[in-house]
Amino acid sequence: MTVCVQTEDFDTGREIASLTKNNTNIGAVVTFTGTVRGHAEGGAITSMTLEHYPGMTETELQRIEAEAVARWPLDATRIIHRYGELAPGDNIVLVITASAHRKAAFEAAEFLMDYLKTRAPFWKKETPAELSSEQGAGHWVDAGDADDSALERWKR
Amino acid sequence: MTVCVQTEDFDTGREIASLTKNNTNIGAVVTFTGTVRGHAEGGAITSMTLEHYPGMTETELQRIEAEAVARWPLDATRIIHRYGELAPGDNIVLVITASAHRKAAFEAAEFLMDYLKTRAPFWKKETPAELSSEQGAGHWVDAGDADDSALERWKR
Amino acid sequence: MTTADPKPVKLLYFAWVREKIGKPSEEIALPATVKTVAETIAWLQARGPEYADAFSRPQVIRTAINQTHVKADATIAGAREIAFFPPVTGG
Amino acid sequence: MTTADPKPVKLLYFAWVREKIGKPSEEIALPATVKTVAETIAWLQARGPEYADAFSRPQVIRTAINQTHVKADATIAGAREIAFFPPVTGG
Repeated sequence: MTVCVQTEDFDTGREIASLTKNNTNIGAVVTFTGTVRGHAEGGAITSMTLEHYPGMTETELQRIEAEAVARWPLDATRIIHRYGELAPGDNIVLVITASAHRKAAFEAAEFLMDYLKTRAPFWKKETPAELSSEQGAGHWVDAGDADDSALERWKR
Repeated sequence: MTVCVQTEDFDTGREIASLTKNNTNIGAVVTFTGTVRGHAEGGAITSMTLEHYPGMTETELQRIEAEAVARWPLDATRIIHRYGELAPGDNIVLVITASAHRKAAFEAAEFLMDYLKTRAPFWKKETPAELSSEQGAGHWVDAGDADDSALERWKR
Repeated sequence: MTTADPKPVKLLYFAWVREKIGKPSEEIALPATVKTVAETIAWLQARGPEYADAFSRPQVIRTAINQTHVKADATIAGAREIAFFPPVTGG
Repeated sequence: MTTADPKPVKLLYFAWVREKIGKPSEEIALPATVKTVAETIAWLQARGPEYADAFSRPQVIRTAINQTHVKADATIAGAREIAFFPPVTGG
């Protein structure tokens, strides 16, 4: 049960291995990896910069993780979220859930992603190809309405 | 879009990397890894042997994959299923789905697993610890009713 | 027009069906009166005690014809390969 | 009993709120009449054109007090740190 907020990349295979090692109660591991897409609504982008709220980010990720652990029988969870300037194809976020059974692992991973999208204090700025030479240029990505409605199904 | 039926282990990190390489349309990658649990209903087990139907297995996995590709906007998918004798903690199955958006990747991965459980011709025999010295000993794992009911939600 | 000689079909058995029958596969020429999966199972049940044991609960036996899942009322016309097995447990 | 001097609180700004205001954070002593998040935003709007710009659409501004998400009607009593930002886009 660990969360990391970092600029460094992560290795999904290694994270799975370290999470599941020596735990033969685990029968199902689900991972979600979010990556930087090469195209935004306005066309090609050359980079995406993630800003976050140091301190609150870690606290909020731990809250989200604790909520998942309280709801599903999980043997292990892992959240890694990167910040700083990233290029298309780069990893942004990794969520791993491990459980005895697949339903819990799938649901908890989706829950974590839905909450992370709407609760973790990150903001994304995309730099379109034509503005790539200009320092600080770009536009902030709007939060999706779809993200808020995705939360509805977890209400109880 | 490839399926593999093999005795060899797989490396989830490497499979993700080869699947997503040079495709910056991908924004979401979901993996499911199924592993051998150390305990069954009757107690500790020392091994699990997977039997399958060579030829039909590959055909059926390709059908399941094609169905997922027809239903969701997927950029890439991968199914690897092992057979033969496996030990607790060993990998059994890997499913990877990659899409522009997380909802498609999650749904398709769950769909693939639900179908794989009920359509792919595999059978599992568990060897309990107390029978481990006896050749061919053990008991066949019953198909779960839960697996059939999991399919219901994909009906349309 | 005379009835053609029945063509041999390959039967495959998996998991405990295979164990009870004692072999993984065999070639059999089914009589022309056997036309469906259910009739094939009934015919096999009468073949000997090991078959009677393997097929004692036909409702739990699953069948594939030419490597495609079929139901008990499916015709076996055109079958080159018929497989009998317990419910699958992939994943 | 006299009214105590207002204690300074740390204000933080993120994303385009930060860009419009031109700084990531500042210490401000809010007047005692400012009691809620909404009142803090209204008070900041009057602080200068850059604040008026940043808070021109208060309905899209999200707020955290002491690193916890709060609503616009939340009290700021006990706040050491108040952060203002656009809707988050994690993941």
